Amino acid sequence: ILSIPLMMAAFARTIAVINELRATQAELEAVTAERERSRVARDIHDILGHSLTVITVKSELAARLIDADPQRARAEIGDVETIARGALADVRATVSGVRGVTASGELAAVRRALAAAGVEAELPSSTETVPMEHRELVGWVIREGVTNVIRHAGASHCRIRISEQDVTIDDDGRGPGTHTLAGSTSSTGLQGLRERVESAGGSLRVGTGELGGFTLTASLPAKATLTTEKTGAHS
Amino acid sequence: ILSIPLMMAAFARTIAVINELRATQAELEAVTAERERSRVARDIHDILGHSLTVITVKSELAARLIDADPQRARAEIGDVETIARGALADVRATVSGVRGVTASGELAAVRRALAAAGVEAELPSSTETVPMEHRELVGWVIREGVTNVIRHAGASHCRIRISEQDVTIDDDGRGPGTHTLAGSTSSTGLQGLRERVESAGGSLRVGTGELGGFTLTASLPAKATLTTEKTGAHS
Amino acid sequence: MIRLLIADDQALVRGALTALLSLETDIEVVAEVGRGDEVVDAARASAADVALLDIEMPGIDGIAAAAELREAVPHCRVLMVTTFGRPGYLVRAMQAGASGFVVKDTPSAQLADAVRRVANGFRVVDPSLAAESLAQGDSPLTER
Ligand SMILES: Nc1ncnc2c1ncn2[C@@H]1O[C@H](COP(=O)(O)OP(=O)(O)OP(=O)(O)O)[C@@H](O)[C@H]1O
Ligand SMILES: Nc1ncnc2c1ncn2[C@@H]1O[C@H](COP(=O)(O)OP(=O)(O)OP(=O)(O)O)[C@@H](O)[C@H]1O
Ligand SMILES: [Mg+2]
Ligand SMILES: [Mg+2]
Ligand SMILES: [Mg+2]
Repeated sequence: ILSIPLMMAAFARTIAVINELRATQAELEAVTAERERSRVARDIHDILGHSLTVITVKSELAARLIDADPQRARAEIGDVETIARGALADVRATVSGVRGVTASGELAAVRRALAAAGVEAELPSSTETVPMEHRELVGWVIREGVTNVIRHAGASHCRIRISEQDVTIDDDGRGPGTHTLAGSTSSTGLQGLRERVESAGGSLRVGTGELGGFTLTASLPAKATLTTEKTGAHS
Repeated sequence: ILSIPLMMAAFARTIAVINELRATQAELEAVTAERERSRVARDIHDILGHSLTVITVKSELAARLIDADPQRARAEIGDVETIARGALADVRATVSGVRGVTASGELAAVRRALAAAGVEAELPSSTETVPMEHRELVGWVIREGVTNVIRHAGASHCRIRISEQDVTIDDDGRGPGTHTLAGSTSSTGLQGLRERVESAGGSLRVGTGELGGFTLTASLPAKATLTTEKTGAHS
Repeated sequence: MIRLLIADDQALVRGALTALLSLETDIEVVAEVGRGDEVVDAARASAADVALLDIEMPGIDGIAAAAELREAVPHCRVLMVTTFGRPGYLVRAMQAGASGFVVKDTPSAQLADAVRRVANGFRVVDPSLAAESLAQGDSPLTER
């Protein structure tokens, strides 16, 4: 009832489909490689571009100040060293397959995640003001805070602010419910984060924030700060 | 003469093949992405890890010299600025996929770096014995090997020897620890280098060397003996 | 004396650029801001002649700030600075009315020179940024 020609046509079709898929595979491979390359590049660029820029301008400033204000020059050089060490840690975290948690790495990751979730992001451009010993902790805060914004907030805007003393994550979503932190047994994110922050000597607060939604602030124990103000050479 | 069941089987087979190809496609995509990610990451590590290490060493040195020898401090901080700007250029180049590593370029760079770190250097005066096709690879070996000497060895002397078949970097520092290459998650330098060398057909060895410290040898694949086309201008 | 406004959200860079450019005898930094949406008010209040604008900033980005500034305070010229040139930045900045575009790590002597040239009504485009921008497929700048 079915003819041999029809049968042949069916097999021919199989082969055509296979060849087609093979061809698109090569193409796919190239596209994937390219996409991944630009993704990594974008991360690296976000993470290191800022640090290297600060190193460049601060070292130039230090050189100019050596005679006029050796004290300030020394401070700038000290900053350069601190920032370079932090950047080195960032390079290692980015490179190692088991991706370590760092403030800068998480910042790059949540930038992508928020974009993918269609949430407008207002993020600091860099994390080098965070003292070295708090970078991992700040990374955890960013990771958990933004994961929650994406999962629970129903927000259209998310803002992260980082200073030497604290990190705050705000959104414009539905805000904390009555049950938040009351300890649903399946909710361990914020509890775990609180323990982490407190064991580092800091504290964690949640509540309703300036943007009308949820706010999460981790305060960090104080530490020496980097030089941000302008030169005192003339004063 | 051909039955409908047979016909059906043929179609079923088509669909099975297509599904199979789809599945391997997803896998292929993941593998490709991963491979590309580690390739870019390795480049970044090698390029920036080195620059950032030199920056930390030089800025520390500059801070110490500021009172005793402001002239020298200025020179060091000037180097920091130059290196940071170069590293930014490297990041830009990596992002756009262009970069150049050469044995001679790295040799010059590590000479400066070792001097800044106060490590006596015993370096070959040139790299022209290295076959052209291995010059980039030798550049990577020198870069990672010397970066490690500066960072880990606590050495006062570092020696590099280059022949047509291998490159060896020796130091008189503390030598390999029990953990070396045991795979600390944050150590990717030697692992990445090994992959690079092996994928070029060579091999990498580390251990305790003639100078009493760490030794690193990369053996290069012998040049094909039946060379039909000669690239080099020399013998 | 050229009155300069510096807008960059990265406080460490802003502070160092301010200190560096203040060392120039003919440049005075009259305002510093860390957000794009504070640029116009600060430029007006400080009567700035030139605004040095970073691109990626909270509030509005530097390119949008440049457009607002050219509209609201036409006398103030714009020099864009950026860490890297992403596709489209250069062309969009020029369309927004910027007079110059350079990388942020430009040596300070050259940066000061760029500020002077922009203040005097010239255009300044970093050749490496122009090249990068071209490599990424932007159409070349049309000079008009
Ligand atoms: N940004 C937010 N907006 C609204 N509700 C939030 C937000 N962040 C947290 N919540 C509420 O607080 C609860 C506790 O958060 P928590 O992170 O501890 O747990 P979880 O996210 O539910 O689970 P997990 O253990 O996977 O983190 C959430 O279930 C949610 O109801
Ligand atoms: N010249 C050396 N002297 C002493 N120990 C060394 C030397 N070179 C390497 N090591 C040891 O081997 C380990 C692995 O080196 P590897 O280059 O893989 O990683 P790393 O330098 O620690 O980090 P990175 O990933 O930035 O290179 C080092 O952590 C160090 O303990
Ligand atoms: Mg959670
Ligand atoms: Mg190493
Ligand atoms: Mg910025």
